[in-house]
Amino acid sequence: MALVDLLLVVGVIAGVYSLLAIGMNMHWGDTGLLNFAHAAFFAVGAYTSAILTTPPATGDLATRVVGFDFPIVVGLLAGTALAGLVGVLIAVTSVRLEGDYLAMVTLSSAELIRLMIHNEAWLTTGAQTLKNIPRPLSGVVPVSYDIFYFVLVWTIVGVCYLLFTRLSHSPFGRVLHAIRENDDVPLALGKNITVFKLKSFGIGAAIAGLAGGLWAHYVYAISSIMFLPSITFLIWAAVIIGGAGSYAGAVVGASVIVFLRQITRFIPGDVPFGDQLAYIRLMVVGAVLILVLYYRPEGLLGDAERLQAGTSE
Amino acid sequence: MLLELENVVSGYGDAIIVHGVDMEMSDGEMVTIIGPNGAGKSTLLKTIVGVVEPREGSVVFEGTDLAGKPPEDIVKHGVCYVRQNDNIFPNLSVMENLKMGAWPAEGEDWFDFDERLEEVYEQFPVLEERADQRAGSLSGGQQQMVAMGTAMILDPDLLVLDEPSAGLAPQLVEEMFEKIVDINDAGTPILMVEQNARAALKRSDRGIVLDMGENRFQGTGEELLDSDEVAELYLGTD
Amino acid sequence: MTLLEANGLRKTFGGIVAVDEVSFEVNRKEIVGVIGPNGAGKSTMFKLLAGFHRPDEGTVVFDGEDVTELAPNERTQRGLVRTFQIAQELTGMRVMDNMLLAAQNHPGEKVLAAAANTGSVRDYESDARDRAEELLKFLELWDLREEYAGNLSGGQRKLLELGRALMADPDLLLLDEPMAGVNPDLTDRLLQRIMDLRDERDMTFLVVEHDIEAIMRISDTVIGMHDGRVLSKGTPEEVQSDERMLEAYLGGEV
Amino acid sequence: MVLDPQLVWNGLVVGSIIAVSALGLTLIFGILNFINIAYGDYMAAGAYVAWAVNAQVGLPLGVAIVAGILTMSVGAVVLDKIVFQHFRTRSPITLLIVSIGLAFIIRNLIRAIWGPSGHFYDLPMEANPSFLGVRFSVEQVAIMVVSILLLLGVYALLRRTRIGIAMRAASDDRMLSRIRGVDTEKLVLYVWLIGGAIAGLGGIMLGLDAQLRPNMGFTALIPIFAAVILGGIGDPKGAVAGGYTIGVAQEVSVAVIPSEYKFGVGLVALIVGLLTRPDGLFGEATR
Amino acid sequence: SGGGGGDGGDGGGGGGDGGDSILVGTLAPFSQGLGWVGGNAARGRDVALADINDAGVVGSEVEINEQDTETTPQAAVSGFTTLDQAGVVAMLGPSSTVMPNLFQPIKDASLPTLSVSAGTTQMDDVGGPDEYLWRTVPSDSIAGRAQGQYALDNDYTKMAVTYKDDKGSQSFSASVADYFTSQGGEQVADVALGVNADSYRSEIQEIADSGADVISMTAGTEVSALFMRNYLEAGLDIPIFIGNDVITQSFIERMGADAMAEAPIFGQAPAPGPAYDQFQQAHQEMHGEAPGTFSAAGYDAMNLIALAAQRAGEATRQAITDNINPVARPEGTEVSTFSEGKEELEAGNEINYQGASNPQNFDDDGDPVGPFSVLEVSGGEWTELTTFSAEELTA
Ligand SMILES: Nc1ncnc2c1ncn2[C@@H]1O[C@H](COP(=O)(O)OP(=O)(O)OP(=O)(O)O)[C@@H](O)[C@H]1O
Ligand SMILES: Nc1ncnc2c1ncn2[C@@H]1O[C@H](COP(=O)(O)OP(=O)(O)OP(=O)(O)O)[C@@H](O)[C@H]1O
Ligand SMILES: [Mg+2]
Ligand SMILES: [Mg+2]
Repeated sequence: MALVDLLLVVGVIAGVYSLLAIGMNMHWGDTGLLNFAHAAFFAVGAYTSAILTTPPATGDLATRVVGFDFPIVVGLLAGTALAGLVGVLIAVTSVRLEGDYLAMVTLSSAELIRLMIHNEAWLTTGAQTLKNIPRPLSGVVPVSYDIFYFVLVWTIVGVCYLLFTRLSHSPFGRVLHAIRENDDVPLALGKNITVFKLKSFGIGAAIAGLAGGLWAHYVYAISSIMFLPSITFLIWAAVIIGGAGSYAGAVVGASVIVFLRQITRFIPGDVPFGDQLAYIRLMVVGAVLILVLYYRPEGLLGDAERLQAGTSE
Repeated sequence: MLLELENVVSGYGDAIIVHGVDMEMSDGEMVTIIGPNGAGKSTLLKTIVGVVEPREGSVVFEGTDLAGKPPEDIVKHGVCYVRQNDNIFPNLSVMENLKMGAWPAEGEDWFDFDERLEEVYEQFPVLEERADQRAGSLSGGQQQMVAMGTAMILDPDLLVLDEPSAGLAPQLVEEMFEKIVDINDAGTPILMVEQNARAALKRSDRGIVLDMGENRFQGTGEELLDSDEVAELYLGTD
Repeated sequence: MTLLEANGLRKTFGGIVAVDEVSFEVNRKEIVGVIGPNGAGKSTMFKLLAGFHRPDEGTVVFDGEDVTELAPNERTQRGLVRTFQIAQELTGMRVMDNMLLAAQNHPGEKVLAAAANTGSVRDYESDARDRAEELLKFLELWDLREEYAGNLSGGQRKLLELGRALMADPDLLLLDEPMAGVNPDLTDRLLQRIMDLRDERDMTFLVVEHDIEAIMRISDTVIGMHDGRVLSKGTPEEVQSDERMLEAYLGGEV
Repeated sequence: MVLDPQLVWNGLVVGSIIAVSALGLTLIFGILNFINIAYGDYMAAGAYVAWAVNAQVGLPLGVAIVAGILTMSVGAVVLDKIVFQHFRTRSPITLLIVSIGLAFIIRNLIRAIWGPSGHFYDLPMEANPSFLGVRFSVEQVAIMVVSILLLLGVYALLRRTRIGIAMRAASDDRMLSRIRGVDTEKLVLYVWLIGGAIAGLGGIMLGLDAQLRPNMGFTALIPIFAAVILGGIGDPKGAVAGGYTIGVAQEVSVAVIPSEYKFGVGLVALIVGLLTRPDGLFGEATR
Repeated sequence: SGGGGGDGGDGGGGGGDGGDSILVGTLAPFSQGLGWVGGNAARGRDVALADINDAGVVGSEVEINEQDTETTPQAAVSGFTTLDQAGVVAMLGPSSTVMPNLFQPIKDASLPTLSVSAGTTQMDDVGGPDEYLWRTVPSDSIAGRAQGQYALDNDYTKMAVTYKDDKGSQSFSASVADYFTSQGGEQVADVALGVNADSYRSEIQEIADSGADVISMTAGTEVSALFMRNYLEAGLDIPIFIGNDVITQSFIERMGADAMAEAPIFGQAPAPGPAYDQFQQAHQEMHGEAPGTFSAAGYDAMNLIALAAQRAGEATRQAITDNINPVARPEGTEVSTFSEGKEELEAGNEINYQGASNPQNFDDDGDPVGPFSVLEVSGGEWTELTTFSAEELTA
């Protein structure tokens, strides 16, 4: 396997994370909503699509009685929609909460969803892995499958990037930005801020769901431990490193994080403390995160001027 | 000389707002700065009290150069400042706000909090009534009173006020100016920015007109009030 | 004739009665000044009218419709717009965007239309820009249009606050101390503008202001408040000469 | 259903640990205004230092506990100087991300030094005495007593002392408190000293009652945050009440719902609490 | 206990740098949930590696490229791809958590893989040369029977089953319970143990209240330790079975030998393979500690890879794949180290590798079947009470 193949696989992961970051950027960068439920939206998209496109499980420990064997497109679309819906449902209860409170409620909701996925085996296979998830057009594509999937994922990233950037610069985005800055003002100016927040939450969550579907159909099998809160934290890091408010930043931030983790895999085992390699790798990732934020407060592609506005006293 | 600014240049980020201001104040004086919105008045005050660091020049107060010192040090030199917006702690009670005003002096033997508190309450009785109310839930004018009370509680050597009368009812505006004059008469020098220019200049020893970050006119209060040019440009029709 | 009606409004916070039995009417094309000492309940009454607080008792009728149960944004959509006493600038948005935000019924605020960037969105947007330009020039903020609102001076923020409210093209504008901190020269021109808007655009104003001279100059009717109640109501001259008002508010001197 | 007293007691113990940890967190949260994800790892670090002194060096447990607390107290200040100080003027969310990075570093450092698997303090492993049908251990009683004392102390500190008022002022508006003459850097130092010590103590309690794991603090974070939020951010008495509520709810729930949903109970308590009492249990949240 | 991988410069190694050396991958959890597994397995592997590199495989040295799965499929996929790209000829390691994500990639890459820890029954019908997949630990479905049978033999009739709330433990517990109830026993409680809980007292209370006369508890080392602490505290006299994850010396040390001996605690583990004692000694010499769980499985996997290459005469993926079964299955001289095997092969004889963890006689799905023991602690050590033969368990 050549290096380019490795790059393709890592590229697919980066693409999926980019989609997650794009969704998160709509929440935080545009609307100022502290969403810590992203892993759950990712999971809902992945599980929905997986359940819809596989038959019920058979064999030992096969407790899943639900399964549909629908075409993959149906799964992806349904996963996207359901994740959006779950986003809206979580938001309905909690968007009126502020800042840290919203963060905690969303984080808790995400954990609840994960607990449910982990324990409702009839639907999700529970703690066991939901496996044999089909790959779209597998065996049909003329090029290597990784090339095909890489192009597929990045095309979707590209489309989403253009779409979300346009939304952000549109009058719709302007209202979201106003909510981010101070939601009393748009309220006084006739905007139904709750509806805007719900839309923002739903759209961002839907994209995370799409990312989940794309991921599930790439990795053959999913299990609940793939959707721990650490994914949410990672995406937060991606958005902040890339520069909150910038969709290009979200994509770059996600890619940087994925590639950074990959690069640390090449640290040779015979360095001093090689025994502790696994831990050192993760420490390096933590340190780089801090250093990037130190040297680029606004993130790689963020707007430094906006960050500074009104803060220099 | 109590306060001496020499060629003070300051601003935010890349923007220079105050372009080389010279200014003097002697002990006991009351000086008012007026000028259009955005002239740099607040910025100049912020520079004096250390909230904004001067790029150039010196700010000498009672013989010490304050330039570059942080605000928490400057207040210990006796310079108390009431800023234009957000000048109270909204989540603290009124009483706690007042206690914060006394921070640098509390525990010093020359300082008697209760006595000072009495004086503040005398001026702003509503503060006594609302002592335990969350300051953020007060009316706009009441908040302004909390801010003034907080700055006065220290009995400062120089009181720096950014638009103290903004948002006060006329009766209180009058009282506020009277009080400021009283404080001044009792020996506390006062440097303030006011949009209520006539009322302020009338009572001030001297006035300064700031425009585009430079001082355009200086003179006694009457001189400025009488100047046609100042009247036309900065005071509006009467 | 009657545009706004307040009927027996009452609002308490814990033990504090901020607004009590307040009733009055505002006619179309009228400028109504509200004066009263600090803490009289003016801003609270404003919030009741604009829907930022729910009254404990009483109703608000706007343009013949009972709006008491409506959210602030719904009132704004009906033409009842407020400003904030303490300017609420949108720090991280540019001055121009602050203004454009106020445009009402913008088709581009719908997700699908925004995504498609339809012709009607673009047309609406460019009209809005033209109006914003005119207002910003008037308020002397045009040169700052690309500045972030957080970088404005205190007075400039008040002006932007006013500009934004005007941009919403209200039938009734509730102004909470619009002149506080605005330099006298500009204040004069703002007052003139308010009168022009009434005359030319049939706008109605309810203005809280401590600048008594200004109030007297522009108001058709003045409401004097004290301790949460309406103490006096009438022409500027009547209110100005009302004994109780003099005592409570004007401090004898003017 | 009759509440099983044993389950309630179990819940009170877990609740005490959550409560103490939440107290330290709410203090730091209150003044520094950001969610410090590394807090859980401060707890773990404190617990491990105490373990090293106890089990590796062989000193008595009491000495080890003091050593763990002091190390984290000073450690929190040192980490502030090395890391957080450089981000003082940044937005809370940036600080949150920085703390994620720091958490990664600390947790993996613990693994590198003390290995990935767990440890117990050097305590005898035997059946606990029982009283009125409730089994309890001496450590558990100590944990409860300390948690209550700590609450009283911190409450008095914040409400009665001027330092406490200044802390709350600084959390409202840092620049304004500097204008009032408060040396906020010094204040921050105190907060880290106290908050770090409490974190260390919380971690040690957790280790005493349960076991030491490198991610022990991180996994305890969600209930701890839930307690802080449920109680109202910045309200120490709320944090403690929130801690007990969540602890008891979790443990008692085992009798009625499948135990795999035990964690969910605390989260549901949080969500319901927040939606019905957005200003915290006592309505005294500072934010 | 220490952390991860290779010793003395033979561990790790950058990608594909040796024309002379044979690159073998290790993809295992070195961090997060199952982080302890990777280190144990790698230490066992290194014991084999020392012997292999002394003797040389088809004239070359074996080098290791070690990748961490972080116990999550995400990281496992990029770790796998990294190994694939580096050009490893075989791979050992992955745990149940990530295996299903790798079935297809392993097949696509034709990369022979030997899991050293995945007991999950989800792998029962996957594996063998066509799928390039084996495991050196037996399936839970066989292991579970030993526990169930011993309980029945001792006249226990009401079993409470409790397990760490994750895939592997659940899989194991399910097979214990299935067997126990199929033979006439009754299951009276099914209690999942939250992975990161800080107390299992309430769960134990629930078990005690269920009227069970025996408990089967399956959980990794961390959860087991805390559960057993809470079990001991509670002073219950319901006998308990604990799983093979914790049948180690260090677990006894952690819980205290006396406490473990006094309480009615039974362990259940694969009976050590024929070569275990010799392996244990070598491990002790090399690492200064006794082997941990899955160390022997790591040792066996490494030996099997090297022997397969040796038999093929070349170290390619396909050659190794084709030769794993021939060197592992019966018929041929029994050998228990690489150097012995190499000698026999060079002498033109077929071999039958007898492992340290297990005889490693793979069935058609690449699973080993072997005997299981029930143990208890006495004299500070795990001591065998009885052993069920492979035949008894597969009957
Ligand atoms: N949210 C609140 N909680 C408690 N008290 C409040 C709240 N809002 C207003 N009040 C009280 O209600 C009274 C009326 O306040 P309001 O802001 O309406 O006064 P105002 O007339 O606008 O005064 P000003 O001219 O100073 O702005 C004041 O005593 C104030 O302290
Ligand atoms: N934090 C800041 N960052 C960047 N620019 C700022 C900041 N604060 C003020 N400015 C700019 O500096 C200029 C002067 O502001 P300043 O607040 O000193 O004006 P001012 O004279 O006090 O006006 P006003 O009477 O309206 O309060 C303004 O053009 C403003 O836009
Ligand atoms: Mg100003
Ligand atoms: Mg008001």
